[in-house]
Amino acid sequence: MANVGIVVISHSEKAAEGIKEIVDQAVGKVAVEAAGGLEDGEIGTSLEKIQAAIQHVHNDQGVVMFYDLGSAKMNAEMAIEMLELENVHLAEAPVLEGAYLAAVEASMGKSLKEIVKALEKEF
Amino acid sequence: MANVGIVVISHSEKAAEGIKEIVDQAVGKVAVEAAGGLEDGEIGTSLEKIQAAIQHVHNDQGVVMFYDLGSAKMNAEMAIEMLELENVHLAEAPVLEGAYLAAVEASMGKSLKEIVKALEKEF
Amino acid sequence: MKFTADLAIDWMTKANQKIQDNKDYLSSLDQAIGDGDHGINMARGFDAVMNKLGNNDYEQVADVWKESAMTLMSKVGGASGPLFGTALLKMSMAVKGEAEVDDKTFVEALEDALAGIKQRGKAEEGEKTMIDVWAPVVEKMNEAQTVEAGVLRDTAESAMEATKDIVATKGRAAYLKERSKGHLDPGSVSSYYLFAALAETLEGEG
Amino acid sequence: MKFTADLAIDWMTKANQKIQDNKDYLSSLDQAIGDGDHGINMARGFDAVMNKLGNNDYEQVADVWKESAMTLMSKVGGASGPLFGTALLKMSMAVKGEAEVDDKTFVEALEDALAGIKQRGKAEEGEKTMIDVWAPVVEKMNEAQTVEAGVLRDTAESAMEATKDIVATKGRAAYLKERSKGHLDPGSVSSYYLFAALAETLEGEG
Ligand SMILES: Nc1ncnc2c1ncn2[C@@H]1O[C@H](COP(=O)(O)OP(=O)(O)O)[C@@H](O)[C@H]1O
Ligand SMILES: Nc1ncnc2c1ncn2[C@@H]1O[C@H](COP(=O)(O)OP(=O)(O)O)[C@@H](O)[C@H]1O
Ligand SMILES: [Mg+2]
Ligand SMILES: [Mg+2]
Ligand SMILES: [Mg+2]
Ligand SMILES: [Mg+2]
Repeated sequence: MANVGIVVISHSEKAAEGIKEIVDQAVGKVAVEAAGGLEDGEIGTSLEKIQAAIQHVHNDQGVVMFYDLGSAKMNAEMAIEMLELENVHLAEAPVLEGAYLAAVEASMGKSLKEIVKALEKEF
Repeated sequence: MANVGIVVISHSEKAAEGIKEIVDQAVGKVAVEAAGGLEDGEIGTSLEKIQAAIQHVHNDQGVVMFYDLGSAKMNAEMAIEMLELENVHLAEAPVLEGAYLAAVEASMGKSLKEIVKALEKEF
Repeated sequence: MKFTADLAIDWMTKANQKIQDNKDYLSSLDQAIGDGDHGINMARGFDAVMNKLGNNDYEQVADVWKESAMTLMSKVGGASGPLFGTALLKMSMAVKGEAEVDDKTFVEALEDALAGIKQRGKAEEGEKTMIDVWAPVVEKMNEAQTVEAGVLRDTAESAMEATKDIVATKGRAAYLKERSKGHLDPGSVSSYYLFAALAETLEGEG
Repeated sequence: MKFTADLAIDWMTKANQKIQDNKDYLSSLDQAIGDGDHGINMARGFDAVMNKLGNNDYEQVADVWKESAMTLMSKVGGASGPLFGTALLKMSMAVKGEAEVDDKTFVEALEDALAGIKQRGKAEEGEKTMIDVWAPVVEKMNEAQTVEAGVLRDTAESAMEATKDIVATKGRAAYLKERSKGHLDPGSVSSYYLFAALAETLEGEG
């Protein structure tokens, strides 16, 4: 059984990839995908990148997503609506710290619900 | 009169630079310096990089610093102690979201004290 | 009013023109209270819309709006992308299946667009966002149950100007709190261009 | 005990040997409850220490420890860097000016080191960190007011083994909560190597 997947959305491609790097180094057995910046690497968020990231890590256990600033949230919500997937949760937690915590929880085989609860408790 | 400077410490060079990128794009008139990763770009934090970043943005108005995970905090504190500079504050706030908020406040000419207060209120 | 797919394209074309002409102005407004990319975002988005619309045929108004909506959503890159995208998508859903949209349906479409923006942005009137232009425009059109070019332009313009006095509580400008006062909201200015372009399209028809 | 700069270098040399030999083991321990880099971190740090110590002359114990401390601080890259760095720095301050360190001063230095680690890590005993090795060792030495190789090694070893049963509340392992139980704390194992190396150095002298 796979673990809950993680999507990191940031206005910066580098920031999203860097956060993935930190999580990957520390936590195994969890799929983390970065969706940072616009298609050309400029600052902003890209609906396509977010959708692709969700699809990349999605599995039966679900996906928990993190975003950095307000406008990323709108694109994240839209991506979720459009994909019409079950079990995709957009977390209200700091993007780096939240993704790290969620990844550790996911690596322990925790369910999406348990991870969301842990995030709400911590942040 | 210069504005309060900002240092972003992360275990990942990319993450620190990406956060700087986001802040720089949105906020002018504020010096932001990234101190991410080890000297060779590996995951971790480097005392030298942190010290250099502080010195780079330090001015009369002071510096507010952000870190990502626990062990970065120890290196950050050590860097501050060693440099023996006035007005350097290590913030307990999410690294990306905190740095963004602090930069906006700094760009309005807010003092270090006011910025610290704003951070405490928000996070 | 008999609003057709051709008029819908004409509207987008005229909106694009205004946005490209005022790209730097929009960015400078965003520089003051946001991150300075609103002109770039809108210009990139509408450029992509024109590209799409120029390379396809459209039978229905709904198709033009849906294509424009999807393109803005995916190309703008900032908050205004999902917001204008949602607005046009809601409008396209409201007029689906109709070859010619009448005043009543057009007004309904605008109402849905406003509701969509509010829901997407989790914002209300008075927060210094584009809602402060969309809301009064929709209200005026709703009262009259007709989309009249002059009223449209005037309402949008004065609503846009009124955003200057508002303190932002949503979007990036909210970080500035009191200091956001005294500046126009960039998204409200581009919303004004959208409505001014629509007025021109309707006048060209009239 | 007459602990000299040469013995201090011998200690670091032996500690380095153990850490290089057990680099993969230390990382595997960290893999289970941390981020898997403890062996890499410690090996990189001690490699740099050996480099420094090999290229300079030292008159005083304090100088050896200070150089080692600064090098670990700047080269380790993980939590253990500032922690072991602080420990050695405090020790160097405690023996400053003395060409030969006696038991009493050595014990005082260890006490200062423990205090430094606690303060730097904002941690206490029982949180599944290296403190769980340092604290009992310091306590034992303090009771005896002498640094005896056998006692040192045995105390460090059993304290290290006891970290298996603790639930982590500090450091990365704290994220695992209950699941951190059943695993040795990596920093406690490297602390054991440090004390085991010191025991060997003292035995070589005895
Ligand atoms: N939550 C929101 N609800 C409604 N409109 C919003 C919201 N956030 C931002 N806006 C609008 O979007 C505009 C900014 O767009 P843009 O600069 O393209 O995005 P970003 O802020 O992501 O850079 C603002 O001027 C405002 O009119
Ligand atoms: N706050 C703390 N106080 C004391 N010791 C700590 C603390 N945090 C971590 N440690 C010690 O550091 C060790 C981990 O070191 P290392 O893997 O090099 O650092 P990191 O966790 O940054 O990757 C832990 O096993 C523990 O003994
Ligand atoms: Mg903007
Ligand atoms: Mg933007
Ligand atoms: Mg580690
Ligand atoms: Mg590490």
